[in-house]
Amino acid sequence: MKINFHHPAPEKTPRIWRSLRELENDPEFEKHLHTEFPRGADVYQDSGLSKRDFIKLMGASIALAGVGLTGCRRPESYLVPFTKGVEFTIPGKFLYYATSMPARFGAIPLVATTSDGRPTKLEGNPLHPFSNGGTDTFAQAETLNLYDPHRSKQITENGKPSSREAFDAYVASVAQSDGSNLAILTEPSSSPTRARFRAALQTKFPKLVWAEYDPLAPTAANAANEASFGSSVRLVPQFSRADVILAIDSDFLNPIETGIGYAQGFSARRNPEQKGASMNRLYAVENHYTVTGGMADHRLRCKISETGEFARQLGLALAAATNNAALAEVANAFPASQTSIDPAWIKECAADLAKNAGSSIVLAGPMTPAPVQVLVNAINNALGNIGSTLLPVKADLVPAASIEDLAAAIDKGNVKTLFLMGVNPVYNAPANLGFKELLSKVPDTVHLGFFEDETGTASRWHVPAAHFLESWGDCRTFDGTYTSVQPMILPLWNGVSEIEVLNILSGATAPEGPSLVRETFNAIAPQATAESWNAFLRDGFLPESAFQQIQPTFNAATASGLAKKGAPAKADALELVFLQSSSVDDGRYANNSWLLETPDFVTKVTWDNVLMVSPATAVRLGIKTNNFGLLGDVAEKMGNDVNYDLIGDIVELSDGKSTIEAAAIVAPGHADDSLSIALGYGRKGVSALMDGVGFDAYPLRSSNSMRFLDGVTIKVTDRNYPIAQTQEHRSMEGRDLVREGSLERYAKDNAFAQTMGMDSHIPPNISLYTHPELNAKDQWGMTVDLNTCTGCNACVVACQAENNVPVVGKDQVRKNRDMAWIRLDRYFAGDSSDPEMLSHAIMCQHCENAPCETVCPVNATVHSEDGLNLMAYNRCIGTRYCANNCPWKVRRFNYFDYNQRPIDELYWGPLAKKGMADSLKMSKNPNVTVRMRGVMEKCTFCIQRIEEAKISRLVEAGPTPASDTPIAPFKVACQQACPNDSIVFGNIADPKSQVSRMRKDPRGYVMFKYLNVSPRVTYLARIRNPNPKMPGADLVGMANGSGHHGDAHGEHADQGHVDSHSDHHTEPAAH
Amino acid sequence: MANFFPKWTNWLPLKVVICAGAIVTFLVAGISYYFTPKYTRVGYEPTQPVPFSHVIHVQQLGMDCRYCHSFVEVASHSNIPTTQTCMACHTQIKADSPKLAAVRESWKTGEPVNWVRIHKLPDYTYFNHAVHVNRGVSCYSCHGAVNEMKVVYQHETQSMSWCLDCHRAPENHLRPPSEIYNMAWHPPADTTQRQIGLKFKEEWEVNPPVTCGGCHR
Amino acid sequence: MNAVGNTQAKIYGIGAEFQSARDLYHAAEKIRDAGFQKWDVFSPFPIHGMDEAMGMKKSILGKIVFFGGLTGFLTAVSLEFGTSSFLYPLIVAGKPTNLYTVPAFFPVMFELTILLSAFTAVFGMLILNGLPRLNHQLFNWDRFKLVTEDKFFVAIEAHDAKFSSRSVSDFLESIGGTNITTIHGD
Amino acid sequence: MSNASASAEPAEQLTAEEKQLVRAPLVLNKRTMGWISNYISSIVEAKTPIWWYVAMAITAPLTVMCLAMLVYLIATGVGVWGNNHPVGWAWDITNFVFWIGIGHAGTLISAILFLTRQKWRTSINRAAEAMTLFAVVCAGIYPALHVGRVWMAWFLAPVPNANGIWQNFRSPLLWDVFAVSTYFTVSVLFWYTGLIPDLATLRDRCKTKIRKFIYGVLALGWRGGNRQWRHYEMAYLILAGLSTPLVLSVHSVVSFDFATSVVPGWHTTIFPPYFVAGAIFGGFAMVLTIMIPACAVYKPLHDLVTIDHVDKMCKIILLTGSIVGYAYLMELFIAWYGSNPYEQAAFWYRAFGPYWWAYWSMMFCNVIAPQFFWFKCLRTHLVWVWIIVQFPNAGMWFERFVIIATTLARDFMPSAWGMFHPTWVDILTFVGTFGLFGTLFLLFIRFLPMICMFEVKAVLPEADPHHGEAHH
Repeated sequence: MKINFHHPAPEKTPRIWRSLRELENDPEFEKHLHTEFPRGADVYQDSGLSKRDFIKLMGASIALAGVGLTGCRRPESYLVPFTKGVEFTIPGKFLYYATSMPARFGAIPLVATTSDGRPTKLEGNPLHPFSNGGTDTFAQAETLNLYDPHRSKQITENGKPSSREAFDAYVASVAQSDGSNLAILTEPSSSPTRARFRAALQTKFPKLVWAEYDPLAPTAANAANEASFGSSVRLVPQFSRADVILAIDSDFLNPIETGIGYAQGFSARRNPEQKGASMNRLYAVENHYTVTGGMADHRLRCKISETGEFARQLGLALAAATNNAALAEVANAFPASQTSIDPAWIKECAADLAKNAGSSIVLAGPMTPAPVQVLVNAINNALGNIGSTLLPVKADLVPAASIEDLAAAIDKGNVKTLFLMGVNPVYNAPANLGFKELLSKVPDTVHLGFFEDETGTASRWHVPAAHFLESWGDCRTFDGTYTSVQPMILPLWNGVSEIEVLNILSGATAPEGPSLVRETFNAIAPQATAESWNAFLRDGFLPESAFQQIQPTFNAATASGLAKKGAPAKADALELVFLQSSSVDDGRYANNSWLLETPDFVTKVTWDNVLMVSPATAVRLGIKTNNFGLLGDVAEKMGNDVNYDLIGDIVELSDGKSTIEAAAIVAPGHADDSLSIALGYGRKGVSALMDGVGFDAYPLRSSNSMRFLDGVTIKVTDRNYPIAQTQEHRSMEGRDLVREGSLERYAKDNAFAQTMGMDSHIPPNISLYTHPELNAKDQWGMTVDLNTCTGCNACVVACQAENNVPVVGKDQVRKNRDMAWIRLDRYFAGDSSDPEMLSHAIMCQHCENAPCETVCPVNATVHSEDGLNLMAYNRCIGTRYCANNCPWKVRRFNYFDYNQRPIDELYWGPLAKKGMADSLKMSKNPNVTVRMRGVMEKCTFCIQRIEEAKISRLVEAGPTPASDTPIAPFKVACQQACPNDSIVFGNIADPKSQVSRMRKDPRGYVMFKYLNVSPRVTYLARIRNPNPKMPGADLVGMANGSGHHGDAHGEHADQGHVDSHSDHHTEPAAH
Repeated sequence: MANFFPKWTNWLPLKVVICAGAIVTFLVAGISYYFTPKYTRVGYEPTQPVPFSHVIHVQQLGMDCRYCHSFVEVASHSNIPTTQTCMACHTQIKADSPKLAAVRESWKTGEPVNWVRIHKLPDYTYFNHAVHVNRGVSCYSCHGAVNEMKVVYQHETQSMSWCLDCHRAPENHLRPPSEIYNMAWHPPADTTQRQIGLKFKEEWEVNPPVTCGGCHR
Repeated sequence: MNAVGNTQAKIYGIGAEFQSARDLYHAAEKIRDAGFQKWDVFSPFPIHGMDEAMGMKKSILGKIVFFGGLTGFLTAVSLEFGTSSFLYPLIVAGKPTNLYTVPAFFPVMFELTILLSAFTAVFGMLILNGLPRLNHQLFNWDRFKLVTEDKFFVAIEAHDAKFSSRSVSDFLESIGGTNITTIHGD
Repeated sequence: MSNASASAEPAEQLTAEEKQLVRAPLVLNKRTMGWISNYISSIVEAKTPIWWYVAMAITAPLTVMCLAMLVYLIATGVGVWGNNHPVGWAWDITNFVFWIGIGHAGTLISAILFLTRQKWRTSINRAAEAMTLFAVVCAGIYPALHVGRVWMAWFLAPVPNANGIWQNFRSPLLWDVFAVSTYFTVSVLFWYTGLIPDLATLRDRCKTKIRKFIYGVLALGWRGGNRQWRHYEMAYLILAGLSTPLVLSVHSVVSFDFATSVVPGWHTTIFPPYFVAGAIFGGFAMVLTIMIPACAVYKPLHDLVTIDHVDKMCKIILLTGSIVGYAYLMELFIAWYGSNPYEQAAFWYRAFGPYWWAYWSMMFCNVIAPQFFWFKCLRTHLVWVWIIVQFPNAGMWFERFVIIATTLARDFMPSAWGMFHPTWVDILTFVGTFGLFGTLFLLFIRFLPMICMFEVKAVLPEADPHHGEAHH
């Protein structure tokens, strides 16, 4: 029986870039289009990719054109082959290219996964010398940035659509001029090609003002290094050689602050079992909890305004201990102030550093004021760390004008033409400059940006910027390794890269993609050949191109000159500290919903920034961050820690001139009389997604208060603000979830973690029946080393990118419906004013006797022979029983059609717009099902990667025995993203695999052992290395107690079940 | 007064039961047949933009499947040939045939030919061609005798239970590696498909997945 | 003697009315003793001990229901073990499908046993009673309507070997029946 | 000799000593069989009273609202309810267990009291069984529609399919599917079987053709012959025998949803008996909630549903309420005695956690309030009884909420703890189910005999074939 169908021919030009509604010529949609893209909307319809060659890369993809053909029984779809074959491209197979992401601290070396011409996933480049293959959250989220449907798509002039030709003509006309009134404001960059253009332009236009600005740039660190060691000196830390590390206001373990590769070697030294070296010790001095503070063995809560005084006292102590006159000079130059810092802390810390002189590192944060940084340099110098643990290198920093210099030039009327490239000063320039007004004094402004943002709308020209995945470029990593940036896709929306603009500005006629970079490469590479160029692109970097190591001398005179400028801490004043946001950086990721929904490391707040305040200060100021009502108050009186469903008080902060509003949250471990707020939020009028998200702190930030503002006044209003937190409870409640102990305890009994809490006295699990054998050759398992996991979120975003995890929006997060497959639980243990912080990566544990499987009525979740807890979405009917029965609560239910409906129309039912933006469809991993509403989902151990690996093995084996061919090594997404290699995945049936070795580690334990569910995820207990002489050393590593309960929250916990077990804790060996 | 209900109503319940039984049987049978892929998919033979005949190309000219479906051995997807592939021959042979107008048009404009898709698994099902053809499963097993199809149509149901039939008993389909693309292959006279299949299954350790994760991710 | 129904039609039997359960009970005893076979007593409610009074055995419904229940039980066993052991064995929560795990399969067996038993009981009862039967000769007798209210009746059918119109009506009268009526069909 | 005089005599002939042995009559005021038929049928036959329309005007819109909420739910997603992670089940399953619990009294009264020859059941079993069915209808809405993909719910049915995949018979949820559907089916059969003779009464009384047709068809041609009664009684006995373990099993299976899980606070062996006792408790409370107003409207029904009935039901409520209270205390004791910290914490949070108010509402309603029934004066005063039984009604809802939502809100991982808040859709759906229940019950009162006439007749003294004769 054959049935003939005569489908109408498909449209001649498949309009990939339109949604289905548009195909139907829905007037609603047309209207929506116009409101969403107020400028140039009419042009947008022509500027879709159909015009571009890119469509040819969409080979073998399926253009569904079933709309309106309801008469057919079977909706027809088309197979669209290439017209001409494309080199390397095999439909349905991934291609991997090395590239890198330019970043504030240099670059993140990457390997981009492209699927049928679309980059869908970014991974770290494991070959790169200054990277171990890890990535950070921002790099993981860049694929979404690339496909962001809100990106600007149209060149505009005075708000009206213009064309690339007109813009090029304009730039060419500027290039023809003498450039006497020309200024360029751009971000600091490590790109040698850009430096080349800059040099060329400055030669061409001698009066050119080249200014660089980035709100979070390490300007202070550069200034301090210059004062200490001379110009363009950079210190590259060698954590593998450091026994003691002191971080002052520095979150160096957080890759978004310091970059991938910076903290390399640290995690290896955390292993208590390492051969030939002792475990390192980390001291942290900070005002709010950072991931570094969470990892620290000793943490001092300290106002940022008092870190200078801390460094001064430490410097004096160390100057005495090391007899270093230079340090004494610098420390004495720093103005003293009264603080309440515990002198014992400084004394013992100094003693430990002095004892480990030459094998210690003292670090300050990139934004820490320069006088403090210079003091830190002096301390390192006195300890003999320079050259041993801190390698000085000669970087290629070329001083540029600051934004203040530019502002002064504009004010004087010296600037008539201003190119703003990749910057958004109208939003984020220091408030004292009044940049928006300044900009109106410049007749010709050109804005090159990702969005038609605050600066874009205020400029004459706005030009869409090309994403780094769309453009040619280069950069240097922190150590100077020359690293390539190559495009994965043609610009989706006619984006232009910065070097292309500079190229035209320098007088060249047409941009010549790779040749611009090739020219720089030829200059840098010792013997530049076609082969070395190809190797550069293939590997992503130029070998041995790091900066030269030098041996600078410490210049005590200039250093103390800078140290003199240090600001003494104001007594009894409130300080406001400006933080880099873990989600939006300085605001540039404000439209990235993956990042907005990624919880902050510490507060676990999504979709907002909040003002963090210590518990004691909150009480003093009358800030209440839990307004759960009368019923909650009673529960609180009964001993509950009612910190759920957060509704924070809105407070008004003022420096006397400007006032901002922010919602406050009580942050355990925060320094008293100090307030912290992340930058980059509170943007309005740029895109629908950004509106109403968080609070803008820039109005209080000025040129002399880039890190903190001392002396701020606060007023608590009677208004409330709902805050969306992914984790509502902060205490472990005395449960043995995250297990930790001190190095001393570990030395006594290295398997102490296996007999903690309930595990100390549960009887052996005896089964009534024999479990069915899991008989596959490969048995998958995972270990998570809690000793090196910092909680940096890279795995969370990597999982989201790899597994098409949907974003649900603030309202849904508040309703506890976030969809993350891997979450980082953060617990505070101990007194809430100064607790210990623990991070716990939780994903599906793939229990061999999974409780979720037995309760599913339709067999939608069953076990595979290789030990995976499978989830068949197409079988799931959504009873949610499995999630209820999961002890880890890792199963996530699609309460709405998060993929198909806009997050602000979830409740509209069928009236909501249906369908995903076409560009977002391109960002999806084609190997993972996009889940519909009403189904359960969860971590699958990246089954798509497992299956691909198994299939590749069989393809390779062909007609030979399968077992003769091994499975090629592969990593799961979270493992691959982890900058500290804390997550290890592999075959536990192979005794030689890394995961097998890790599982046998005496620190290894499985959670909820008494349930006998046999999880496939093993956690390696956290080991702390306290200095026994330090104040509070007896509390370090005691989160689960050792005869003592560090987790003191909740009376019932103390009086009830926990204490009854405490005897077991003290003598685990008795069992 | 007489009975309210006439006498014939006494037989009514029995008749109702019999009719209801018949209707239910008919409905169940009808639904289970007409809602299965066997009816809705098998035999689907849409008109293609180019009247390409596998009979001419495979049967008469003896071309190998892999000449056009060139990546079937390496990729999950068995690619449809590019216009370039068609034009490799058809610039010389039948260069002016009106049947090939669409191909020439595509070659000229660069717009690809839109072939109507026949075999379509749901989005949540991940089928991999490479692993099947490399491990002894012929094109024939899933696509039927394409070499005899003037116009391609769907030959097998390709439903989940159909997949499982083979995954549970691959011996019914395994072939010598040299015969994968031979649509007309039959087991040699002195043996049966099953014997051959069992031999290969054991030799190559063919153990196809039958749990969800094999196909659903 | 009254006659109801179509007097041209065949006689169904002769009915008599009684005023109380006690009267009916004793009348039944007498009819039984007189050796009639095809007869019945009618009452608004089941009368305790009437089965003995009429000389009837226990209903066989119970035995039928046993087989109905057994069918349900076997259906469940084959459904559960057939699907999870033979048709598509899957590894679920590390639990085998064998004798040790029967408890997990028990609830469905139980429920299907009950379900099929209940169906058998109700439909078996209807079939044994010849219901539904909307048309019946007795309904031709208007007074018979009171049987669902508070009156009691006896009817001896014409099929009975000992039936003869004269003697039966006399007999019924002799045991206390009133309103003795010959009932014809439609 | 007329019936009326015959029935009056025997008691008067007894000696004083024998009089003490005679039980209080089940039907007061020496009502005759004819009166019973007349009065109960008249409720169905008479003109529809005004109050019925008034009541219907309240319940029918509520029913429509319930349906509208369900349409919105299906069209939009389960997210319109307040369910979340970790509280995957909340009001949906709470209301399901609540309604299914109410649905237990009917079959229980019919079946267990029938088997134990408690003749006083006859005047309440019909209404109680109807209540069972309507409650199960309300209950069935929730498990059927709480699933994420309702249109795929047929996956629960073991039918051969092109995917070749079957159900997981180990899942308590699948047991639920079988148990609840079996329970509903058997309850319908039981109820309808009991209705047949009464439908025949209505058939024989009614005047209009439509009614003659409808009741005629429904009565299936019942003639009341002893040869029919013989099988009928056997069938009824068997159904009662089947329903008794069934009714116990259904709530046990419902409790397995929780008891077989690993969640602390759910993983408890006490659940099956405790759920069954709770169901009887709540079910009887609901029977009284409905029957007292119904008898107030139809005053002569007091002769059938006597104060003695109310008294007996109050005693059962007192007993089962105390069993439930015992279970609450035993849970706490075992949690402490078992010294599993997760269990201990779960129960601590129930009582003193953020949902403390639900727990203590439950405690007061289910354990304290029924203790008033120790006093006979309260047991026999209809107004007081009606007021007091409202507490078990509410308390049983709180019990299910406490067990389901508050347990899930705080289980193993403090990091995953979260609160549940009902949405307007949750609330309106729940209120709507009361409308549905009320509508169905009003229709039942209006069109079907609310008291089982033939059984009441059978317990009259004159129904005894040896009535008025010397004792054997």
